[in-house]
Amino acid sequence: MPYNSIELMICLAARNLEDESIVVVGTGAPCAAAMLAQKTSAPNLVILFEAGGMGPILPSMPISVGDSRTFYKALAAGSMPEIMETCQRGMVDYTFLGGAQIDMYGNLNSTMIGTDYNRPKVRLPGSGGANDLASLCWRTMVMTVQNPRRFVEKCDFITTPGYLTGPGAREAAGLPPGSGPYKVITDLCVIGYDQETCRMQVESIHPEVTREQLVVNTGFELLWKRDLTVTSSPTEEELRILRAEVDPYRYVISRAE
Amino acid sequence: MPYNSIELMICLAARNLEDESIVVVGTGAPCAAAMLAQKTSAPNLVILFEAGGMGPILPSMPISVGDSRTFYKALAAGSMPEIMETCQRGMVDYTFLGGAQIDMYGNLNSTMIGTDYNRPKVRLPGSGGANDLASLCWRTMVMTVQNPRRFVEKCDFITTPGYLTGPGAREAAGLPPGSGPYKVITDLCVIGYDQETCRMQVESIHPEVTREQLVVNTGFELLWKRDLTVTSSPTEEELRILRAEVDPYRYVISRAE
Amino acid sequence: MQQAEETEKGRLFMDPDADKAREFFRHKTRQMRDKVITVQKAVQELIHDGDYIAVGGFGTNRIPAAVLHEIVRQRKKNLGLSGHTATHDMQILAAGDCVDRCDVAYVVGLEARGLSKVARRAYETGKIKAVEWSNGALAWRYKAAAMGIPFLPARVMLGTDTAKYSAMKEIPCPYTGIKLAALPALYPDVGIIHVHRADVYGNSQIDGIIVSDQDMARAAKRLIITAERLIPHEEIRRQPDRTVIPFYCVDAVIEVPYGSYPGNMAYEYFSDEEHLREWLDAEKTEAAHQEFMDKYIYKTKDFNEYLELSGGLKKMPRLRRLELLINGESSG
Amino acid sequence: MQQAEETEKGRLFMDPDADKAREFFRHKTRQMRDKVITVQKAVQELIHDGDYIAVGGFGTNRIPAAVLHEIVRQRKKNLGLSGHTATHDMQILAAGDCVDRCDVAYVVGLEARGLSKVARRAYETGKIKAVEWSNGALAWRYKAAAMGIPFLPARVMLGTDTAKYSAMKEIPCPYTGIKLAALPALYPDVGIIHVHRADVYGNSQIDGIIVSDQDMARAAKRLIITAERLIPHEEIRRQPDRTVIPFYCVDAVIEVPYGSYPGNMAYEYFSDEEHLREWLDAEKTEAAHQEFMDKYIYKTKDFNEYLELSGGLKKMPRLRRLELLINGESSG
Repeated sequence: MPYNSIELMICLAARNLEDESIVVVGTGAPCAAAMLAQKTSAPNLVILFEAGGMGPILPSMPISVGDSRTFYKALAAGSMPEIMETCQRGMVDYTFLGGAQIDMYGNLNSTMIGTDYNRPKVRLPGSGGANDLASLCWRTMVMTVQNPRRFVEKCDFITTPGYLTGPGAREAAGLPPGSGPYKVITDLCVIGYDQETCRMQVESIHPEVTREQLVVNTGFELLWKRDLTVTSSPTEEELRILRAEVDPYRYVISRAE
Repeated sequence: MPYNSIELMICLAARNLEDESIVVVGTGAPCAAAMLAQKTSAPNLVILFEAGGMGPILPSMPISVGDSRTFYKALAAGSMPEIMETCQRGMVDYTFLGGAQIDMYGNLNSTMIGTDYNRPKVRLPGSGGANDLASLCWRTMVMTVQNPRRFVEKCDFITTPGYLTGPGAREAAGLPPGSGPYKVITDLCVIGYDQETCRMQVESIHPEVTREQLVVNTGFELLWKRDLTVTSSPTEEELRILRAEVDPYRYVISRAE
Repeated sequence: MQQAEETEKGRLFMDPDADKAREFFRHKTRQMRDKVITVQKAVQELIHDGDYIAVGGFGTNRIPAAVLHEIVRQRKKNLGLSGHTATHDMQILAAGDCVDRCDVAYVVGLEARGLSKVARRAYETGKIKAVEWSNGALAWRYKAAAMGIPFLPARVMLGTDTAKYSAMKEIPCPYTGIKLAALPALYPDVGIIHVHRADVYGNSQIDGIIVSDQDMARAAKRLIITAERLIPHEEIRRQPDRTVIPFYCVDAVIEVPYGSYPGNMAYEYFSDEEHLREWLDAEKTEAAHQEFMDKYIYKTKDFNEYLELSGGLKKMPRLRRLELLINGESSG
Repeated sequence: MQQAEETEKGRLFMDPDADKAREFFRHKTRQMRDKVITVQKAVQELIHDGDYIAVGGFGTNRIPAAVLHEIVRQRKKNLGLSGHTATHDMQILAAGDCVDRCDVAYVVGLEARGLSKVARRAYETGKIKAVEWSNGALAWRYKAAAMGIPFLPARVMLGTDTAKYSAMKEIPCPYTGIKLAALPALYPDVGIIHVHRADVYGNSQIDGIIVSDQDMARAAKRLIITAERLIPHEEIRRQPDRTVIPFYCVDAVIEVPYGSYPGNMAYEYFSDEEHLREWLDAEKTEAAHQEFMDKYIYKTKDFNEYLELSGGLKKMPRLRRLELLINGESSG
């Protein structure tokens, strides 16, 4: 069955969410991935939203992280500190983030493009909850299209911590040990992190994508996993559920670049 | 109209509560004083209880600081941190405390009698909320019978801060500036604090009580206000309301020693 | 290095001194009086040029839109803003050129809807001075203030440029030795919160998520409450565990039905995505934006006129059906 | 001087290390499974000799009495206790000689009702090692743990012997320089809380004041919930803003009607002052106390038998009338 790049990323992201775990998501593709996971391999996944929604039965895709869908028939409707503190306490397994730039250590920029903080070329929204979630959740996943403007040697601004400058840097900065970047799911490949160097390491390449494409679309040197595989495509079942139940109005899955 | 010493203390305490102020009280006489104040000179006094009750319409005297009377038809039913933080923020004007011992700086002991902490002669309940309230509320009042066992040169244990060792000591310890002991209302007199020395200073002596009685019943040297007065007795109206409306079952007012 | 970083650090717009705040709160009235006034008077009397304000809700959800409009209408200037998920609220205030400094956690974006060109320009030109934080950090800064302590420790921002361009300091834990972020208490001059129900004294109830409003209400030195509906005082006392904000935090109460429009109000009405799109589109040219602002804010007398212009009582039932998932309406 | 004071300081019974706690919580199950078991099994499986426990409610209000009795009945030993307004709960545990160490804020007293001789003796003989705190301090120690940080600053205990005989450290504020109490996070091994309603997964609702249970539930590594009544899961989802404790904090759920007896349960039944008086009186001699404990706890099979012995279904409606202020019953 044919699929577009957003559909592919959502299906791959969903597979990375273990059942009986807790995830904090934003709106859009990450939320679609969490919803798809609930309807496939992780029926008991608990979804939290940073504004306070906990374990809703999502009737449709939320538009805002704080809209009423995020706590529709929820287990609890709390507060932002409640969610952030649940993360800080060590109860939250996953989060999904995005950003305008990402470097090889998984550091993210969503603050500004340019070199002068006081006169940014482009002002972006800032951390929002991203810095908090990447600091506090056990495993941070990123879903993003892959191109040299996004995958950069050095972020113009490190809004949100990945592995910072490499091994030991998170712990040295005071961030909770054992937390950190986990996967980057792009339109070209699935990336993990090399344990020794904390650098991005390609784990599987999507069907019909070449290594050269990855190199060209990445502004830093990628590491390659020894047993590099071809990403297994979305199943018909995954695509059917995604299209029919998760995003019937195609708000998210129509946005493929 | 005749009255006993508890009735007298409650009436005097009630007069010290300004209208449109906020007070945290415990059960017993302090609560009776706050209720009497609401029915006389301070109809808009807001009563808080440390377990979370805020602004109840008290149907009768609570037995516990956390029983359901403390939030009967209340403005809010919150939590203990909520109450303590309201005090810490500077929103609470008064609190009432008691204790087994009090010294001339208004320090209170409700922890133990004896000299060896690990083998106390008498183990008492401990701070409860007393230390918190005396640290954080603007004005601390104490209601107690006056005798040499209670009014001591040195507390066996300072559970709850008065002025500690005297001028500047609270601030040096880190306690909020401007907070501290305000009045001690006993069965013999009303005591304030001398601004310069932070020591107890008698303000008015109850009718038919002599200075000698005060001296004999106090284990330290009392200061005397220059314009020392005779305490004005409870009015008939105060006593009527106290007996008929505040404590009709005489739970508190029957306990005069 | 430490020194070098210091020079890049942003400044603390508000004093985290808990003792000074205590002095203020000591004299804040505890009078349980009728605080109902108009939006116009509340903004006139309680918000002054130069004040630092905090907005409740979450960007396009449960926002005090009427007060935000009135701030623009009265052309308030040089406001400081807590940019705690400031989305449509930031967009409104930027359109009115009301803000000159901001503690940023999230600004200029409207989540999935896109970015506000007008808000961005205000930052890109340096018109608004920014200091960086995160949503969690600002939430905890309110909480520290609500708790009456000058800072709260947390484990966020550490190691990033977000910290470098914030005014945050690091401290070691006295028990475990780990490095912690010390987040300074944030006491806004004025808080503005839209709630589901309030009595005339300001005792307020919120349904669903509270975001950070329980803390911000307590942290703010002055507090304006707008409510979907006023309810009798007795109703508050019937369910005291529903009171999120007690009256003594509150300085003004205004009944503003549809007061979060075009934002979402849980259990009441969904966001008006059409109107939000119209607003974003109007930002494409200065002329269009001016016209838009004239039409909807400067030339309207009050929020009710704005509601009429944007669909009025005809549109509201549709947003209500969307919110309540009636007739299979979807949220798009 | 500082050194001298150090030697007098009490010890930290529990590790405030947030990283170690995170490791524990990382592996705590998130499975939303039916957690309903018996009180007997819950105590057997979740509370071990030597554990440090925390009790919800407020001494004689909304206390998990059935679990406390079962701890005594199973003769658990060497428990640590958070003495956060531990009144009747302390009295029960002291009667069973279950506790050997205690973070004290309020113990041995039953508020206006008087002092428990048995509990006092346990402290006076040194059988229970005490470390001093205040109610606020213990509340904030739970809160620090719930927040996932190793300490919280506060402005209490400073300058007193309460601090001297605590394990609290002082720190300077990095912003204002003032001296603050740093209260170490308290992560109990087991929390025990009685609530109004819970579903089989542990999602719990409480009516009225929460005391410190929202924080303690999150701080505790294992959590036992007793509930006046179990409700369908759908009921929880009908009003999500009423959920005080989410299921993933909870390890066991037991329906125990009248579970706070002889304590007060707001909106359900008032405290049984007669029985509490009987208990205090029984403490006057060792023989009487032994007889009392035999009758009510050691020779009863479970909490229901205790309820029967103390008046059973005949007494409960009277306590309910007292609670609801029906027929002019007064609370005495």
